[in-house]
Amino acid sequence: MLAELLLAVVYGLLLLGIHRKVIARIQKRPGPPIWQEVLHILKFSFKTTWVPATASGVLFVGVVIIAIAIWTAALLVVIAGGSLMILFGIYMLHKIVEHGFGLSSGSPYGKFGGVRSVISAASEIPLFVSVSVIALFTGTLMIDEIVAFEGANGPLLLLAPPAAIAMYLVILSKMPFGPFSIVESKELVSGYKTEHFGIWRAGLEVCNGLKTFVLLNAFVLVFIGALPLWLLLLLMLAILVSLSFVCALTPMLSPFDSVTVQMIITGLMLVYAIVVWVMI
Amino acid sequence: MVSEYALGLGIALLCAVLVFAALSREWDDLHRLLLVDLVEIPSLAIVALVGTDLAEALILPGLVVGIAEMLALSQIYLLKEGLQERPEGRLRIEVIEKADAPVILSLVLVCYGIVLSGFTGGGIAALGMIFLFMAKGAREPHELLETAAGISWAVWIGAFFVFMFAPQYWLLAVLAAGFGILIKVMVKLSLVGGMWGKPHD
Amino acid sequence: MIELEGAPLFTLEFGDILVYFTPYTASLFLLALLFTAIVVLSRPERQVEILFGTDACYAKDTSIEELRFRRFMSIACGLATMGAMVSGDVFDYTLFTALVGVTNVGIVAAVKSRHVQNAAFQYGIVALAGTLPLFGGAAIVVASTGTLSILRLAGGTAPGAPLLAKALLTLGVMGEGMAPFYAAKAEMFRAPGAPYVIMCSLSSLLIFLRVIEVVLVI
Amino acid sequence: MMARKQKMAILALLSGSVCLLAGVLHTIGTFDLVAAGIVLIIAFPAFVLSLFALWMAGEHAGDIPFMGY
Repeated sequence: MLAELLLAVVYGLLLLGIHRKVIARIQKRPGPPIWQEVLHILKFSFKTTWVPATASGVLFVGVVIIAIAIWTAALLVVIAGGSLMILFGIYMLHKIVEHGFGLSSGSPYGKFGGVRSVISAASEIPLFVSVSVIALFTGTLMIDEIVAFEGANGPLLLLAPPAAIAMYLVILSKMPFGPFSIVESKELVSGYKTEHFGIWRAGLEVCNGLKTFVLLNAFVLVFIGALPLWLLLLLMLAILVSLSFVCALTPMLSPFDSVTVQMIITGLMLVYAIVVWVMI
Repeated sequence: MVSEYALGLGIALLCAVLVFAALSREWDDLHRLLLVDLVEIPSLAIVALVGTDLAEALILPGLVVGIAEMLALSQIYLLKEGLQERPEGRLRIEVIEKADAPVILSLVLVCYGIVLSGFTGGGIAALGMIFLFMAKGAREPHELLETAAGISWAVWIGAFFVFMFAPQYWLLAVLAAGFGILIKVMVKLSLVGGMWGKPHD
Repeated sequence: MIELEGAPLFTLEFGDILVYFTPYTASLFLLALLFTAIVVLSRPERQVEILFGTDACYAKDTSIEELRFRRFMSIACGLATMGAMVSGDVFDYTLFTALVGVTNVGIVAAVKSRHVQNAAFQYGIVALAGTLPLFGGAAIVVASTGTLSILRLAGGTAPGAPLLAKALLTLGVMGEGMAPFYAAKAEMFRAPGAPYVIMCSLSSLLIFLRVIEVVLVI
Repeated sequence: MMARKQKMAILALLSGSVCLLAGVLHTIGTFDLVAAGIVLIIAFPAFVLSLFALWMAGEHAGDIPFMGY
């Protein structure tokens, strides 16, 4: 269990580094080394750290702890084959974490980042659609039972491709440098992360590594099925590279467009869920 | 043949649709506030359609929450529109203020209310108190009344716990609950008479 | 129910009214508890405003009186959310949800900013209109199945709740602050006092997560 | 008054050993996954942050004071 946790943090960070590298190569830049995100953590953890004078202290620190804790919990749910509902809940709670990061410092940049995170609330609904379509197909939401179902009936990727697309888009909307990453766009300095520096930022990066790992791992488990570890890691890498291509080739949308596009996707997904529900 | 429940539900939902249509066309904030109050009525009707004792038990909390939201929204409306003026004038009839009759009349009402007990009793006793306060032009001690309301509410809740955990003492619980709700309703209603004028002067 | 989210860990019955925890609702409950604790312990941040077109900026202070009222409202909101997480019957759940709506308005009502008060008012209108589908949904559940207990509805001993009731319940909860109706709420987050404002979004998120569970199992 | 460095060292050691203990107990089968998970969810963030804080904590008081905006 500890080994999985450490693997998740390091591999997740490595994936984020590869994400940056691939984007850079597509855009004909040399790009940072792939272990850049791991180096980032080390760098931030060696910086002098304090809590800003204007910040709401308990929240400022507490939200970092909560961020790591909820994604640790998410990883354990995936390992234990627990309920997809809990995973969905944790994903939605990440919004609160972003909100807490942004608002707790009192900085206007952080605040804008947090508020942008809150207004793009529609981005979670595709995940809910994906979860409910999976429930309709397999009759369960426990990940281990879904995996068993796939062992008998073939991967869900082929049975319910739009559900897979929905979850892919959900992961995409959480990737940095993507079309939907308005919460950390550069006109807001670093968005909701602006005021969390030093070890607080290092903690946030640990959470980001975990988050990337958990989301990609859950995607592979739920839509493809149980695989040996090396193949799982390889597939996660493949999905990540495809995400990097999307991120490299699309511009960042303006907040208004981002929300609109997410709403349209949500609408389409809801229609799909209703169609599946009527057919089954 | 459509069942009576389905028919009633259909009509209530139709009313709800009408109200929502009105709400979506209305842009004036005060009017929307009034329309929202109208939304409450079909919702209570849907609950009432259940038509059992349970429905009665469900309406009350629904109504209370609705009224609480309504009061909160009205307060915000006053704040955001900057409407701070309150009516200053009170009922002043000198003949009544000097006479003993109001005291006697309200005493009778309060006594009768106590005999009735429960909700109705609370209402009648409150009527007596409102009459007294209005006639005498007196300002009732808000804090004291609030405390009394709070304690009687706690008695009411305590009575429910007796029902749950020690049902053999049901008579005691009935008495306590009746007494609690009597005081509670009486105090709350009598505050209505005193809500005018400047707050806490 | 057992396939959806794991078996109930704990049940406490008061006749029709019951309280139960599953792994799912227990985690939601703990989160509500955690954030309520943060609200109790945390002081509000001092929001920094920039004067447009200049380099000047200043930090706003929150007065003690405003702080007390808003903290009280946030704690009430946290308690209402916790109630909604643990309550095992549909009507109590809707009641707590409506209470979350009131307290959400209360959390920002004391802020002396016209934008915030306006947003709070508009949100309040939506939330109040949302009580119709909420209570209506619960009433239809009890009228068509004869029980409000989620466990009994989920256990299959009672007939399943009609689709209309489920749709109304979901609509009502969405009215209390979820995606399409969220627009009314977004401006409320201009208000300073992060720990309190966070309670607004956390509570509506948690009640939404709970209603999904309720709608899927009943 | 303990120095910040010492406090952080104790905290990191404590939370780290709790994590390790939970992991080991789960592996040998004494703890089931839920119990070990709950312990880990509490102890792991504490370990990460206290470890980071330990690295840079000054050995004597006197951080650069924040001057305000």
